[in-house]
Amino acid sequence: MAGSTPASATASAGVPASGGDRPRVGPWLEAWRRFRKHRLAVVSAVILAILVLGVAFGPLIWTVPIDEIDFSKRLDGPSWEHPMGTDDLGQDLLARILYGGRISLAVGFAAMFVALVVGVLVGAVAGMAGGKTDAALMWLTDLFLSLPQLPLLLLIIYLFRDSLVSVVGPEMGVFILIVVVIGGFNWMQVARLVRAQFFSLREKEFVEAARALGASKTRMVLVHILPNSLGPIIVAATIDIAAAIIAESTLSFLGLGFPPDIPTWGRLLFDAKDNLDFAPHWALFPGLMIFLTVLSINFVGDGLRDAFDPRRVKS
Amino acid sequence: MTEQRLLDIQGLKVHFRTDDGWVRAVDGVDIGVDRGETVCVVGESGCGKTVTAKSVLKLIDMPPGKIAAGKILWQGRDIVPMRAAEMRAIRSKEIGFIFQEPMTSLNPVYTVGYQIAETVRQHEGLSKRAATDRAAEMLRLVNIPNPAKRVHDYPHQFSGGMRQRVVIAMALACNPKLIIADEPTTALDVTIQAGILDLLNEMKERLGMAVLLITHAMGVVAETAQRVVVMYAGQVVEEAPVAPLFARPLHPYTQGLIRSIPRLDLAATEHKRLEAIPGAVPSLLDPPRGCRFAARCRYAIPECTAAPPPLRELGAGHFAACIRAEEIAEGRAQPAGVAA
Amino acid sequence: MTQYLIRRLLIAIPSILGISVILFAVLALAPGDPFEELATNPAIPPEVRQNLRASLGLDDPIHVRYFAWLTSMLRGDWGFSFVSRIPVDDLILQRLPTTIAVIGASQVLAICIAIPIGVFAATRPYSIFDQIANTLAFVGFSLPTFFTGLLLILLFSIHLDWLPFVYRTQLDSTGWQWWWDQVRQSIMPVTVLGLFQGAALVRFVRSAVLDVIRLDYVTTARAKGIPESAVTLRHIVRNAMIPVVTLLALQMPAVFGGAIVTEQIFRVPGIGSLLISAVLANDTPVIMAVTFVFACLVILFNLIADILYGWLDPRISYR
Amino acid sequence: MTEDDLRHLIGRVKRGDLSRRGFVRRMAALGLTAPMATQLLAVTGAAPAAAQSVPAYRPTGRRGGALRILYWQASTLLNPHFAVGTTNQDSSRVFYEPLAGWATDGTLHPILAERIPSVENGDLAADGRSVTWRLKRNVRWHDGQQFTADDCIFTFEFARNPQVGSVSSGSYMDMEIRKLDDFTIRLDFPRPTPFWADAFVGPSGQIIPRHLFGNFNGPNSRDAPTNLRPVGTSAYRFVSFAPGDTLRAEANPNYYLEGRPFFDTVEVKGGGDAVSAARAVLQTADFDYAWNLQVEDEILLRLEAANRGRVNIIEGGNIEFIQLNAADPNREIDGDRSVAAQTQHPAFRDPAVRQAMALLVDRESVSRFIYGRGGPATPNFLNNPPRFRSSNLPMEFNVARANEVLDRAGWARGQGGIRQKDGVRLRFVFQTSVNAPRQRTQQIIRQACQRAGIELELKAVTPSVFFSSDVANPDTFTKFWADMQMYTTTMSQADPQRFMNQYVSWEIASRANSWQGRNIVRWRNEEYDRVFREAESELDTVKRAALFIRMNDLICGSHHIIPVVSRPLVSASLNNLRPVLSAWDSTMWMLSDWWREA
Repeated sequence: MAGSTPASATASAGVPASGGDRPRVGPWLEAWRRFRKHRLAVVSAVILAILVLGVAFGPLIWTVPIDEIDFSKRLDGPSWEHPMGTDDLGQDLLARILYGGRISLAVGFAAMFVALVVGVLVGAVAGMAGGKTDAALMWLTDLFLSLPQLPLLLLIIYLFRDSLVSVVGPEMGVFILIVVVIGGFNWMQVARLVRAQFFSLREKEFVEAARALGASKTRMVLVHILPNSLGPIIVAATIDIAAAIIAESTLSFLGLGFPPDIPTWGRLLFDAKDNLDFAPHWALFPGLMIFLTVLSINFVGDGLRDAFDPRRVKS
Repeated sequence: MTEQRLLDIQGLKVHFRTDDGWVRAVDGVDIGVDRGETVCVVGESGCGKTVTAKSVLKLIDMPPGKIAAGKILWQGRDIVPMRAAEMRAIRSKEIGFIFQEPMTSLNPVYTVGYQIAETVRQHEGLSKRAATDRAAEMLRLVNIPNPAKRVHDYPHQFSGGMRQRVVIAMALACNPKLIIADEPTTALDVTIQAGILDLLNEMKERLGMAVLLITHAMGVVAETAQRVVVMYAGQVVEEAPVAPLFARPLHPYTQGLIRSIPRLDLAATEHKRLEAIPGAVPSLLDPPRGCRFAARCRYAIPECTAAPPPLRELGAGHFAACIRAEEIAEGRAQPAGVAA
Repeated sequence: MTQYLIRRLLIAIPSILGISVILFAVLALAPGDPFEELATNPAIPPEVRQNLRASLGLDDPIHVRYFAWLTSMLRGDWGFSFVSRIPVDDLILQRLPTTIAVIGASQVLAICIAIPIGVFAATRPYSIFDQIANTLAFVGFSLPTFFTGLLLILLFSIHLDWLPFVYRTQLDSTGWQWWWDQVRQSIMPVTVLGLFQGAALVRFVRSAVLDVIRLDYVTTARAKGIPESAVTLRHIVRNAMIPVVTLLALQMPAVFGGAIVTEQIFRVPGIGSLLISAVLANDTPVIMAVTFVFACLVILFNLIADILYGWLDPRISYR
Repeated sequence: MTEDDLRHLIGRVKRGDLSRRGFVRRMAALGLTAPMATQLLAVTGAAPAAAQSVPAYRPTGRRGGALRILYWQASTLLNPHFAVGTTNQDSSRVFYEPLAGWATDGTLHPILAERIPSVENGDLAADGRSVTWRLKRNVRWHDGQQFTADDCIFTFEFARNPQVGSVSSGSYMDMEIRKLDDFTIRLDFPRPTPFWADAFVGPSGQIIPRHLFGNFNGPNSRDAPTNLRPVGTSAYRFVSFAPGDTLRAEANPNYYLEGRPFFDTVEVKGGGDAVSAARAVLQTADFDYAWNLQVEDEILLRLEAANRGRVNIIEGGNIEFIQLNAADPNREIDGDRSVAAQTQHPAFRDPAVRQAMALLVDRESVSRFIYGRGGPATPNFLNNPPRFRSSNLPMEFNVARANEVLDRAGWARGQGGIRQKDGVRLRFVFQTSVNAPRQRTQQIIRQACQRAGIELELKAVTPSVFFSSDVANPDTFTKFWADMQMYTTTMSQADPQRFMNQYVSWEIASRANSWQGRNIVRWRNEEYDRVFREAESELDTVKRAALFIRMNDLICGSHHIIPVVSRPLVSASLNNLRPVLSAWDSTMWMLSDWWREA
């Protein structure tokens, strides 16, 4: 019976199959090309860039002080002098939104970063180690999942606020505190995701091949497994940012967040909620800011996931 | 067309839209299958054989794929313009399909019996009980031991070979007139492969159906085919009954294929290195003009690249798409080294 | 199967204990005092506050309080709320029906929206419908619930005056009228919560279906000649539901606690708002009991998720 | 305002050329509460018997229907003597009744009592050392039992019993009770007590049934089942109660006042926030009455525009004021800060700084733009105008004068524009509880201070933490570990004796008394202590009133206390609802007389 060696007699003489003139394209360039195809993601990336730049450099251009109380101009609608109107103390909303935006965005990204680092660490260790450590780490994750956020928020802010404030000043102190607290409560989903990815990728041939080639455990993780699980991590990251920004506004809802005179978007929205029917501009602009930021981050995340996930071929 | 001809693919062109433009996977293919006949379509992976097979039952995703031209006549009726309802009456009822990957072709969450019964109930409206009995009957037919019990088992409880038998049972459940088998044995190891091929032949004898077998293993072709179609880069380059094809291959590509089969029947002394066909399959984005094999053909001459060589009948039912076929056959054509 | 269940429950006990220890330490260290209101009223002499705290054991060392709480917990006596002196389990049972009604309905609404839209969008990838569904999903979970809640109140309760926006547990009407009042007053909280959860779910269902849609057995099913709708329902959706159902089960506890903001705006007396008022009043027994219930819910739903996974996917065997 | 000025005024009321209302208003200007003023008149025999201080009950609409009341704090307990906070007091008051209540003009109104004791009808001893209460004879408990003097005696013992730990024990201290007959009791006081109407009167005077609480008069008092299923004597009977959510009551068919109650059922719903409570009444009319609306007046005015309901403003004794810490919050001495004994606040030590701070409180803007009708600016409650209601407003907002005062005192502008002098910088932590109007007031004061070279760091603490008495918590207002703080002190007690002891030196809060001391501002003044001691033992009530006015003068003059706005009770009710409200008693004090126009 004739052997079953495939009859394809192509002598793979080194030249990759698809001929043609395309230059060798590195994975990042490839990802960027696919990302460009996702129109909405590109538009959102632009919006995000505008928001971040606006918030970073806005206060330099729009130099109206953020807490100038002027009772004659209370609750004015948008006008040339105050493009986004004023609040009930006559303070200029555009200046406050730009100033507050810096903090809200920083909180969002920093909290997401904290959640990612912790999540990936826990997930990777659990994924690679398996057995006892895996069970222990997963027990810890379940534990954190079932803890109610609020009492812990109260305690942590109460325990550390004074010591931190004396060291780095009120605004920065509370900032670190909130980032750690929000970050500390959002890593569980990422950890679970990374662990699931590790379990599925660990069995794949290319990882075994790397092990066969003598790759050390860390090298396997960093070079082979992590890049492959980039897709879901990015998606989790984008949802984390959204959750962090919304969590910051809920903290203001309870008066736990930044000191009352620091106008983060969450705080502005909370202060304005009672005047929604009389002075809608006061609530709509911060609400719009939160919405635009979170929306664009999510679309960028969606685009990145398609870009980094070759399997999801876009027809 | 004669009553005998079941399936007649005429000038089929199937193109796929990609970021870089249209890939012309199948670019003008004519294949015919008569009642009770076994036709093998052979060629390297990427030559369009699987796409051709899947197009018969419209199993390719459209978009991104589309049938650009040509007809697929099933007992005289053209399938291409058929709408979903008419297609459904043909799928598994008239033409059964056997897939390549047994490990993933069965739905993991349903029992084997349920999946076979599903086809029967769809086409013959049997009750649940009757359909399951038929399924058990089919399992016995494909030599799966203790079918009455196994019918309630799940796919993951079967080995690769057994699963392929289930797929075959599923394809034959409604007693179709034609079976298209897309490389049914590639994913299996050698010993199981033989069993599956024997089963296929046995089924052919017993149920009198025709088989269109897609493979890239010349050994399988020699074993089962009555007539062979050789495809290269989306086109048919040679078609002939199995014996003359192996005895006197006319197209240089077919000759290359046959020469690359390791021969056990030669004496140890006559062994020489296996020959490989140099070069690579051309891009199907903008295929070269003229004969697509010219770049790798040892007998290539400038005329080859002038116009696409027609499929000429050079013997009883033996066609080849090579303008120098006769010269090569009589040994007059000198191998002019590999054309630029 | 039962052997597996027992083993899982045995593992659950240490984690519940672990949670209770951490929680108790947290609460003992946390600031706040159940008798805050007394402090402002100068008429109330300070000794009263002192012996009140002493009578409830607030000033004993932490570990003494913990073991007292644990032993009484095991005996089934969940203790009295410091503030309202009502047995804690009655308090929770009183609030459970409202929570299940409102939160449960919003979760059902979320599922009823997410699954059809998710599947429909996935089966037509990158079509107009898919783009719209995707964008609406993003919009859904980008808006904080208290913002959407207020907008709804402004629109439906104040301008159009169709719906009451204060949720009243005991309605005085009976029979059909009761049902109609109950529906009218739950529409808004359920919609706000349902849309928010539904939005995140749509994206998840869509990606789960996209993963399944390209697998071989779907083509096999099509090759069998069964109608496209049957292929989608019987084969694609059935398999895509495995990750979706597990996620739903894992998310349930968060749904109970997560609706705090909505319960606050619409005054729905659910478990979430009970926890918030207990935390703000530092009412330790209630906080411990509610979080204890949450911990059990998390573990219970994890177990349910695994069982569902096993039931849905025959490949999983209970070793 | 000396003693003889007082006697002169009382004489004019007796002669009738000064109305009772005018007298009460003048007393309020001196920091004396309306009830205190009417008591003064009663004791000196200048008050006519029970003046008609409560609107007549003449319902026009058809009786019946449901009364729906909304609280943005939910009640959690229905025993008046364990009532933690006004919400629980009000909820218990739906079912229980005291012998008498305070009408909004400060006069006593009989409820379970036959009549109001007074010198004329002989029930009140001339020397103010005993008072006799005659009870109504036709009163029944909701479960049919007869209401007798024994219930009053039991309530008296129950409230005083330290093991019970009742919050109203303060009202029943240092007095004795004797049962004259089944429907008469007499209270004997060791010393002449001008303010005898404290026991059995108002929110802390609610009488509980002996036959139900009988065997719970001890440490198990909190486990009495009746705590959650009250049986009282009021116009409405208990139906159901879900703590932290809804309380429901129904009309009491055999209530002792005929023609009452008007409604079939009463529902009190709790939870949510103040603004949506206002909306639920003023805009959507889902509820008939919304309690204690701490909402910016701007919003209330707009809500009222829907003219489905109106806002009720009732003058009261509560006042929102700022305290300047007399001790130093930043020096830690063995675990304690703001230690009055050893430290003085480096900046507030200097009277010029305190005066400047007082000048920087823009009371007008806070009142007009934030509290509005809910907070009229009052420089006068604790401040002492030389004669009653004199013209020159002692407190005015003037940044320029503040800068002048600071410059003169040598506080030069240092680095960053902040004034400093021999190493002390005018940089203060200003804390208050989380509450929208308060946060706005903080921001207004912060901006004014910035203009005068003083920097304020604002801090907002969750109410349950700020007002807690938990020793481990650094953020409580009794610890006052900050430079400045602002909150509302409630003046529920008509007698200022207990109220004014917030500034005596022996009451200074410190670690020793686990910060329970009432002198939170850590202010010490020998003369104030001396005058306070005098007032305690002063027999002559008019002389005693003059002493209190002197105390006002001392504490206000020091600027350690800067009053911002007085806080009347703000509530909302539908146009056709006729509630009977009083600032000096619980919201539900006359629930029996509430009715709805057709």
